[in-house]
Amino acid sequence: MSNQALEVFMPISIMMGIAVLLFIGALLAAKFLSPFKPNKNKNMPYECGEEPVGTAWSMFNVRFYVVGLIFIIFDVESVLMFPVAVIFKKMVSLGLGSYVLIIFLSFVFILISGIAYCWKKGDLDWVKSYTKTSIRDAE
Amino acid sequence: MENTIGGFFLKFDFIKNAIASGSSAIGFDLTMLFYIMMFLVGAVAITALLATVGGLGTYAERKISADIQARIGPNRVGPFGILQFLADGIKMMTKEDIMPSGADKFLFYLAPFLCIFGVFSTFAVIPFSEGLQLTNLDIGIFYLIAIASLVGVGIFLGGYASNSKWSLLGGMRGAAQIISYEIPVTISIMSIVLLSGTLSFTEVINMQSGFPHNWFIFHNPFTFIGFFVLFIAGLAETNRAPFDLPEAESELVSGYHTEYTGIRFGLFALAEYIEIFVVSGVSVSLFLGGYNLPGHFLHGTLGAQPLQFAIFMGKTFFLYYVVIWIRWTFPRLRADHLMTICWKYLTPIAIFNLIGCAFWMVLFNGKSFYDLLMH
Amino acid sequence: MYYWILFLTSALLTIGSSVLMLWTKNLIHSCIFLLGSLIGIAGLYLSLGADFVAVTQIMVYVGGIVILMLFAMMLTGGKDFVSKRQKILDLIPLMGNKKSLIWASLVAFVFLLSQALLLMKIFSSVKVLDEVSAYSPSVEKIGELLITSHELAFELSSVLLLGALVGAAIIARPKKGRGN
Amino acid sequence: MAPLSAYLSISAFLFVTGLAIMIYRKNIIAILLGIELILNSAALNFVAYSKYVTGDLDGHIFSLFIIVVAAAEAAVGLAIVIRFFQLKETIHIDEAIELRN
Repeated sequence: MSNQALEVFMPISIMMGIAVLLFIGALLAAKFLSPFKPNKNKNMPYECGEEPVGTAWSMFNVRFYVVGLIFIIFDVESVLMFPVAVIFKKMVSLGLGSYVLIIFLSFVFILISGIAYCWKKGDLDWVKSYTKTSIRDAE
Repeated sequence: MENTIGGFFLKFDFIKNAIASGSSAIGFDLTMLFYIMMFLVGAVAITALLATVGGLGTYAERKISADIQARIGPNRVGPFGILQFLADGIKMMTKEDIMPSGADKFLFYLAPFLCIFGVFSTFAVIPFSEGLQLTNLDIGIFYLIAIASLVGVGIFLGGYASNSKWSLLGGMRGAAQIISYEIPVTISIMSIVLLSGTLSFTEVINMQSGFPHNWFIFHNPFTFIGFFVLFIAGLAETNRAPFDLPEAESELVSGYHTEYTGIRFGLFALAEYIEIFVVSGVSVSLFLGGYNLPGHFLHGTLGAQPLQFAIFMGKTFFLYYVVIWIRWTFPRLRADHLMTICWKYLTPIAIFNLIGCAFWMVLFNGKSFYDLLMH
Repeated sequence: MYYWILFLTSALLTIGSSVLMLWTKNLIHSCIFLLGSLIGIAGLYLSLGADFVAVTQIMVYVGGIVILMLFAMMLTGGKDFVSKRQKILDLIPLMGNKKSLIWASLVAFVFLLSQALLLMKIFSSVKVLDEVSAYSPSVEKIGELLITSHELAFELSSVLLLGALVGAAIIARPKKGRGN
Repeated sequence: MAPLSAYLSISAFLFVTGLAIMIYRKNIIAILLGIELILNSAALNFVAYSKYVTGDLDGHIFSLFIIVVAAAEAAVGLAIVIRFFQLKETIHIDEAIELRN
């Protein structure tokens, strides 16, 4: 068998399977044990006892997107940094420490300059910055 | 295959001989069957452990909070109320499962599933003891970070599918918070990877051979800060107080699981309590020496397994206690402060730690602070 | 044995989710089926022995891109995404009537056939290895490749990401004076 | 092991589905979803070829960079979609006709 060693991943599949089974089992058990008597008032989305007005969706602020954007850039960069971090120790023991340090630091430095830009422009602020700039513009 | 739970037990001669004689008696190789059996037994054992941990987590939470607030807490079911979690579980099973009108049925079912799935999948790599680690992947740490991010999707969908304004706000906040705090967690873990040169949990643990001065938390000043960054950010990833903005009772009713009742709410709660365990376990494994007995005492023997398991659980439950303690002591943060802490404090500190660790590796050849002091 | 289970489940998940993604009318469901498809592709990577790429796929897509897409959907319309099913011809924006559609598909067929005949030679000259190498952990090798022969791409990708971050932040940022 | 052609057919199927989604849907975000599928089918091909034909890890590296580019593409593309929605109040692709004629 050429794929003998691939089986180290088998426990992951088994744990995933157990999660699926647990979920289905819990839902089935609850289905048999619990009552089911829906009515209109019970099924109404909770809005502190009032009748719900309109759809649930409301306009969200674009800052949610900006947070997601910065996150995804960091995420991808960390993915690329992990393999280099793994061989860092080996390279140091081979005497190539400064070479790999320079590569690593230049990569991190570009990452930092990105976050520094966003910080300066106020993308990292959750509330204040936009109103601040607009007040300054109005003056 | 040597790196799995089955491989660990096959190192002992009497098990090996038993399998060899069994194989010759039956006529085909039983080794593979033994591996699969060990995987199944281990997985079921860990699942049972997790259900207990999740249940006892709720009990401990109520008991400790009662202690902090000078109350008695649950004391009716069983001695000291310790069977309270069973009663809670049965109650959740027998409650009606309400689906709000206008809800997205498919996603409403899928959301708790994604949370449970993401949390349970991490346990394939968490090392409880030398033997009781289902598989020691070469990319175990990376896998754990990746698969845990499914929880964010689950929380977002839970908020979206409910067709309720509170839920949607809570879900959006929850997803934003989880993805933000994943950055400091990832970068803190990366500084440990830098020092240890591996992504496998077992090797990281074996480098911290038991005595506290060998632990990575005391390796150098940067890792000492890194541990707290990891712990605080991990706490925020579990959506618990003081970072429980997504489910803030006083502003969002109950956040993304406002509309969830019965067993599906129970699954969300179970996922949350198990996730605390995951965060504590990862912090213990990476920074606090993991399951190691002092000085590799009895390393690699069968008799050491219960001891190692006890040590790991002891350290993990200590951190679990700290998490609950923090929840009932600190007030909730404001939404903008939450993001400020993440992006303006924790992330820059984590990057600083990473650079510091890189320089430490090159300048001191990866020796720990203690080694430099002694020699 | 395990290889076949992994391969078949992943392939089924990938193909099934991508079909459902095309079929469903709801955009958010479509995004969730994309999630299933991506996880299936991660399983296929794993079955090919590319463990690091598989985990990267889960980390970047599941944790990042899918959540980003869900955010963008919430920012641009929420529940209005359930679209009506259209007639087949309306779906093809450039070919409004039947005649042009038939001619275009004929031309496309002939073009594809000639292409296939040309490319067949190249594809048949590709030699598949006799003995496929067994799975072995790939992180360290990928790390070595990243800082040796692919070092320029490694550094340039960080510049690309910086550009994407700055550009997207500028585009998405609310304009000054327009209150929120 | 499954033959190389099995992986190639899955990848071709993904490519066609992604293309069909790009044609079928008029929503810009749905089109971006289709692009993700297409990029993934390319990355799958790279890994399959590196396993079956070359036997080294260059295909893995290439897939990694495809994922990196896909992330950057999604980030910028979605930012453009959001800006477009702020201007037009819709994300229907047929509304983007400023440059026509």
